[in-house]
Amino acid sequence: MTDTVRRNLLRLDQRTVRRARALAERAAAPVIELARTHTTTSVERAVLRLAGLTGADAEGIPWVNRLVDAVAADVGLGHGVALPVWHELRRGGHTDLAALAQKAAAGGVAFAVPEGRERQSAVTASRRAVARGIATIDRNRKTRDRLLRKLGDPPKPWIYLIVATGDIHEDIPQAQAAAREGADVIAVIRSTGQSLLDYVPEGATREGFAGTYATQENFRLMRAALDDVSAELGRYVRLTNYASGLCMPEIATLAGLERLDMMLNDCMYGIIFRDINPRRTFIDQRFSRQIHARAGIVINTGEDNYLTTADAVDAAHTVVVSQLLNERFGLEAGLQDWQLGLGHAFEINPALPEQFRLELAHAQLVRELFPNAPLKYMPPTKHMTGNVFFGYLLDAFFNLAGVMTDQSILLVGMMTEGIVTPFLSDRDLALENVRYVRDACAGLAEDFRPAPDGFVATRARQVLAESVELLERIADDGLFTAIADGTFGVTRRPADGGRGADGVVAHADDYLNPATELLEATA
Amino acid sequence: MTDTVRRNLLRLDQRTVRRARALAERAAAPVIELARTHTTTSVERAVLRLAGLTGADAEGIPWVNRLVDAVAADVGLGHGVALPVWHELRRGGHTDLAALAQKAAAGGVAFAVPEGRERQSAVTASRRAVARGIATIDRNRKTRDRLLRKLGDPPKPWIYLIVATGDIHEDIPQAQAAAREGADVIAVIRSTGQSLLDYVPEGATREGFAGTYATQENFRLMRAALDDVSAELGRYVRLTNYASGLCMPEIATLAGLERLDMMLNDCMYGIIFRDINPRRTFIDQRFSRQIHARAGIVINTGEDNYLTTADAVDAAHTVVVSQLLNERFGLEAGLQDWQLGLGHAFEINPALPEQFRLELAHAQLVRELFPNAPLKYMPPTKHMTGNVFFGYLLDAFFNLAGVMTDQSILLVGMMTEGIVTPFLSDRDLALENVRYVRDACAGLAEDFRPAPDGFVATRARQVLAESVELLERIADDGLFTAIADGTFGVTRRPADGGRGADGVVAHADDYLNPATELLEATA
Amino acid sequence: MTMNLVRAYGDTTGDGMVQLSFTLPVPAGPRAEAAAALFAAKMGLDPAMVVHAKAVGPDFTFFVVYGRSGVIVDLDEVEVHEREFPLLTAKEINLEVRSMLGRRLVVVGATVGTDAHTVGLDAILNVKGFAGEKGLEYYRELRVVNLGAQVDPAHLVERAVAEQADALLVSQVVTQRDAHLHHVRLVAEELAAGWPATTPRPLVVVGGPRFEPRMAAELGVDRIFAKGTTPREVASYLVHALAQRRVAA
Amino acid sequence: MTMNLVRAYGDTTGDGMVQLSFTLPVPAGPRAEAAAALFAAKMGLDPAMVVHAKAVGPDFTFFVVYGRSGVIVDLDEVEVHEREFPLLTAKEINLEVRSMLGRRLVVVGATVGTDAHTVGLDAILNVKGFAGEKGLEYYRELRVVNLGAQVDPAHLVERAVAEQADALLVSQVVTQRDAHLHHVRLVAEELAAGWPATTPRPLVVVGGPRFEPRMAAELGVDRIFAKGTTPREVASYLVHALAQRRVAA
Ligand code: B12
Ligand code: B12
Ligand SMILES: Cc1ncc(COP(=O)(O)O)c(C=O)c1O
Ligand SMILES: Cc1ncc(COP(=O)(O)O)c(C=O)c1O
Repeated sequence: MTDTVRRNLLRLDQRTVRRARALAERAAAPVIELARTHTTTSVERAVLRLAGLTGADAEGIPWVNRLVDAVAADVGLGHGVALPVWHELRRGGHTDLAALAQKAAAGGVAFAVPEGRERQSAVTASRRAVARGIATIDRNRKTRDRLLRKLGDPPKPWIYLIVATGDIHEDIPQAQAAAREGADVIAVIRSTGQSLLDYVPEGATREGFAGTYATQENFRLMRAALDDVSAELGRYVRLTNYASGLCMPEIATLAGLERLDMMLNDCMYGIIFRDINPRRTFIDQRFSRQIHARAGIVINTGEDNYLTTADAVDAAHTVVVSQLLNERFGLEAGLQDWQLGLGHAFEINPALPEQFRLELAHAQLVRELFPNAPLKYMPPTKHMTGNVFFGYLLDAFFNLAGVMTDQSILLVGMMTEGIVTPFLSDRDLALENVRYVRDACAGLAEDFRPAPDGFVATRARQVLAESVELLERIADDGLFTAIADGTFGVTRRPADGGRGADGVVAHADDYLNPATELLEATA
Repeated sequence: MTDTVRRNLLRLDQRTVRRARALAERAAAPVIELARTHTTTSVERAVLRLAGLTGADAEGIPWVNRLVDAVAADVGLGHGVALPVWHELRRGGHTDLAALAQKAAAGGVAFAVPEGRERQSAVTASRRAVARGIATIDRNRKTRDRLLRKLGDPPKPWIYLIVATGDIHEDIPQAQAAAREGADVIAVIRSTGQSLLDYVPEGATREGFAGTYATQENFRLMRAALDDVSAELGRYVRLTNYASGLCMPEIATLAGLERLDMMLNDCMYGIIFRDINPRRTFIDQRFSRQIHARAGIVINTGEDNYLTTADAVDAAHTVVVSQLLNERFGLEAGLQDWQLGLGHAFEINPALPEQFRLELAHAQLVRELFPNAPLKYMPPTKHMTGNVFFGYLLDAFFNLAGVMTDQSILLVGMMTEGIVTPFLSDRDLALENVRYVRDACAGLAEDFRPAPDGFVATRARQVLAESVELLERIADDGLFTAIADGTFGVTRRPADGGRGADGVVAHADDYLNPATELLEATA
Repeated sequence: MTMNLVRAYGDTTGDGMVQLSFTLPVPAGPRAEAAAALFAAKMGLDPAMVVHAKAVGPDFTFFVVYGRSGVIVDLDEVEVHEREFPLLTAKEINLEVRSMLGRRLVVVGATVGTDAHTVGLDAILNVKGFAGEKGLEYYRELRVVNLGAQVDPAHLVERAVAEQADALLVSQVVTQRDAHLHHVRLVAEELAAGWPATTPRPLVVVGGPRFEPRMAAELGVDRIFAKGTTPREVASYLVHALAQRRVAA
Repeated sequence: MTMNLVRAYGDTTGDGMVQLSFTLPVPAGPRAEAAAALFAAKMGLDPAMVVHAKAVGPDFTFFVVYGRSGVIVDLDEVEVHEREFPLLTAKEINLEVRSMLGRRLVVVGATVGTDAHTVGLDAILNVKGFAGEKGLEYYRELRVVNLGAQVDPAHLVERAVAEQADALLVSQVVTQRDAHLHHVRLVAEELAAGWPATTPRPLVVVGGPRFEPRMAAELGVDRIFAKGTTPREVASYLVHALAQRRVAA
């Protein structure tokens, strides 16, 4: 696929494109300022995780939660946990963080915010502790690079498959089978409800609903299983999970610590689809992206979801706007273009005349707007009926659109979408589908030349124009207002509604976050 | 679909195209000469059918067979049946042809070839009788034209569906259901074995194997049923059957008499796939095409079949060669371009890299070589496995190739191909498949612009070059030699092997065929 | 065969042909194919043609089977869940509510438990509605409180008490491991526990694409609506069911 | 459950999930869907989810059903038609024939009756062969007479007599209305009637994609080969079966 051919089929006006980016930057600026000046319970817990605190109490509540709650109760979170915790660690002569957390949970500790030289000691100690976590992340990144060199990185589009049994021990053989059949990326879907848990469960789990809990141990088990199968296949198989929900920063951290390769991570998904407090999400996403940047993890944004609640034609421009915002937030947090797996989807009603060409127009537009991003293209879900035969066909046209517009990551559609969580055989059939389309139409993109003023190019330009218009409004009225108005996914989310708002804390003047410091120092 | 866009994508060298046609003409010439100077039992029976002879004896052998056999026994067929029959009709004072046939079958008649004035009377009488049949054909053609004007002719590609229950009374509701679901053409598949019967069965039949017998009554019943449904739908639904096998001329005649609209009718299919004697077939096909020409029937040729026994890539040029021959034979017999439904097929192994683009190259080549022919495009059969899901997908890509290369008649593929004769639901699903592809990709042909020296155009030019090469050989060595060598469908058929050779007779000097005379007079 | 006995139809009346696909945890090979044929035979297919067998990894095989099923369904035996109430117009519904209650009817809706799907619930509740019909919010005499998704059953009941709800509308879309049944049972339990004995209990109306309407009693709810439900059906039902209750009381 | 009892596998061990599709001659609507659910229940699906229902004309409805099948297959119970003879190389086969018969083994092949499919027969007989293996013509010690398609069973037997055939190879591809079984029975009958009592009867070997190898005895033939047969299997079988006969004689 020659890039020169692929990247300028639509003759987009580059001035309009630049204007769209400038507007996105303007719209994002106040939100970034908010994220720089606030912390959340989950960000603070993530700091403790980087410092190596693991495990949970008898009820399954992680020690990081216990410890952060104890600190918050005593001195609030405005200073960050690092200062009071490392101060106490030294002062109280606790053997380690775990011992401290246990004692604190039992009510046996009174935290204080150190000052002067004591502060300096706490700063140094916490930095050293957190640096160890970051060193692990760095090591993992190197390991990944080494494995990619050794085993080889599959060509794009990467085939992305989901496993979702709810049981890590069923997930593992299914993931391995999927990899053997050709999957390049395995995503372990999370149990319904996890995103609203304000803690990350512990250990290997077998009881998820329609998905498996994201835990450090599950991450480790699955990554190890995929390392085995990667070696067997001579091809590095990537692992994905969800840095999303109330624990976004912590899960990002665990992903870095366990060498996950990609993470679902959106600046607005939690707000719109999980009713999480907007401020909480914007603060959390910034920290999580700093981790992802460091870990060399590719993020996947969630614009595809908008088209499940909004109409895919009417709302096409909201996808583009959100992508530009995700791009801006991502770059600011230190991500590189190659890490921005912006999401979009094939969700136009198949009964609409020229549906496929409209999809081509949208997909090609995104491709040309973000030429260096590993775009993640999502298959039809909303218009999948119980007709599994037709569903299989629709998935094929999704695959075809993906191949014709040079998408980078193809999430493989399942014919049982809308019926059950995917069967083992669904995945196998789905891969047969992708393989056929990819191989039989390998070079078809070369023959795809929409006329400069034809249907496809005109539609793409229209969507771009609508995007600029919307961005103008957002830059003027503010992103929070736009979200409250139901701009994305026709779902209204007021700035101070939603879950987890109480976990948001403004930085005190002496706020310290050794992780952010380290991450920003080298970004 | 703008024709200018569609017709010159491959930049074929028009000199090469003209050379290919000239070679086909040269190769066909001696075969046409053979057909002009010989008759067959079936041609003679067709003459009697035009003159109105119907019915069968107690064993089900039609009176036309009885009468022709009796004539042949007494005076041979070199003079044609018309002279001895109408001579005897007058001389013997038989009430009508049926009475004569019965008597002759009972051995009570001695035929003679009239001469002088008696000959003249027989000529006149036979012409008058046959003219009545031709008048019926003419009336039917007018009726069709009227219905097309009144009800409307569906846009191309026409959706072509098969019914094949073996029972005309099951076929009828299935055909009507198919029409309601969007079929533009209904083909009633014939029972296995009928093509080798040297007579046309009589009456409504319910006992076919994997197809229903072609009989005049079945034709009538189905055409009437489709007229009903055409009126109901406000769209003329065409009916197709097979003018193929040992009774090709008679079935063509019955098709004209019962207002069928299209007929499978190939110059070589019977030779290659039914082991019918080559001379017999070439003589029969000429007469049958003269009838089709008169009746305004579109013929469908059978090149698709070659690709079930030969490899679709290696043998692509044999399809083109055969199409050029079918075109030549057809035009010589009086058919117009719009009646030449040349056949081809989507039969490349789906596991082959770039399979779909190869199919596009072949389909577009045929489209550009025969811009005014209503090309009939056949779906995959050979590579349909029992995996009905994958089969459904492959059929979708066939439909897509059809839409992208502007094919005229799409035979709709069935996911159960290779398993069972189509279920009612298969047909319904198949139509859903076509409808999606046709509507969702309606204008996609506009975006399909193979590069002048790209993969698609290069492949098309290569196939054309191979075709010319093969035609040169055939023009030099003779078509019979080529057939004997296994050129078509890798099946060897020597010129004097095969069934039905004994039904071939050279014209005597006084040979008379009033039907041919009338047909050629007005052609 | 009387007119009411039917068999599956492939391409001929009475042929009984069906298509089946499944996976067995058996490595591909002749043994697996024979096992598949036996499996299909045990499902009553005779003959059973295993027309496709494909290894899915080293331990599983996927099959497609065609065959003739002996099953005969007596259409007279088929229980159809017919609508037990008349479909009313918006006007009629508003009138009924006013004359029956003398106040607005209060509806509290939520997707409960871990389920985050709101599109179905919103289709019933929001003004925008579904399939061309306006949602319940559009009805002047209905007061709609939409709590959104992932609502704790206990919280739903609390709010229902506070709002003095006449009806709870519970949506459930995720069905894996019977999550929907589980969540609905929780609502029924919370209601039993949390609703004041002094006031009549609200109607509990459940909806979602994979529910079986006949299971209402078993789940301890008043009515279940499945795939394709329209708001007017729900409103008509509410009016009907409340009227029935008054008659009964 | 012992290791040898298996259920269908959807996405969890033991879930029993299968996919089913069929058409009922019932007009679309709630009654049809209920009939489909009952149909599936009678096939043993519990629960049975009718996930798709589509009118096919006014009188029929097509359904897709997912559900849990109770069927358990005991792998020990599964009868596998194992190859009863060793696979030999071409060299071994030629040697065997020469030492056993002292002459070439004569094979007469045809597709009989109305069936015109020759690709399968040719795959076995022609030098070109199948799946990378050369066909029987390639074997020096085999003499192959390929009569082609649509051969009348009586004619086949006549030719077999004339050629002093050691084996008849009969291909049947069309199976609609059991045409293949019918034609094979005709061959068996013609052979019984037409073969001279004085010479030993040739082996009758039948092949085609939809045959059930276990039916050989029932059809009165010696061996049936199904989909995917390769020429070497057939040649090995011929040598094996003729050797067995000699032992028996
Ligand atoms: C849109 C959608 C989403 C959106 C939801 C956005 C939102 N705000 O609702 C997003 C993208 C967020 C999403 C996420 C997930 N989804 Co989802 N999603 C869908 C999808 C594509 C469409 C559902 C829909 O909107 N249908 C349209 C509405 C109008 O139909 P309906 O819900 O049936 O409602 C009608 C009737 O049922 C009834 N009704 C419904 N509720 C009520 C209530 C009452 C009181 C009444 C009277 C009637 C009624 O009336 C409605 C109108 O007729 C389906 C697949 C599909 N094609 O169906 C999957 C699907 C429902 N999702 C699924 C899953 C598993 C998930 C996830 C859990 C995946 C994961 N682990 O990440 C997540 C997490 C969600 C969670 N925690 O629950 C599965 C559920 C599988 C199962 N049966 O168990 C499905 C079936 C997809 C699949 N895998 O096949 N999803
Ligand atoms: C090629 C083909 C044709 C060609 C045949 C050309 C020829 N010279 O053979 C043409 C186009 C002429 C044709 C015509 C028809 N066909 Co056809 N055809 C096919 C097709 C596409 C492929 C068959 C094939 O070649 N397979 C490849 C060979 C290698 O496989 P095989 O036959 O299974 O053979 C292997 C084994 O079975 C075994 N074997 C086979 N024979 C023997 C014999 C012996 C002795 C042994 C040991 C082993 C053996 O070994 C072989 C190698 O492994 C199939 C669909 C499909 N995809 O299968 C339909 C199919 C077979 N045809 C079908 C039909 C109905 C017809 C027609 C009757 C349709 C009509 N009414 O017009 C006609 C008429 C034919 C007639 N009178 O019989 C149906 C049969 C339905 C059924 N099961 O009853 C099929 C299944 C298509 C469908 N509708 O789904 N056909
Ligand atoms: C960005 C993002 N996060 C998370 C999810 C999954 O939802 P949950 O938060 O329930 O894990 C999705 C949906 O696929 C998503 O796109
Ligand atoms: C030209 C032609 N004639 C006839 C047939 C059908 O075969 P039969 O001769 O058995 O009717 C075909 C095959 O589809 C064909 O292409």
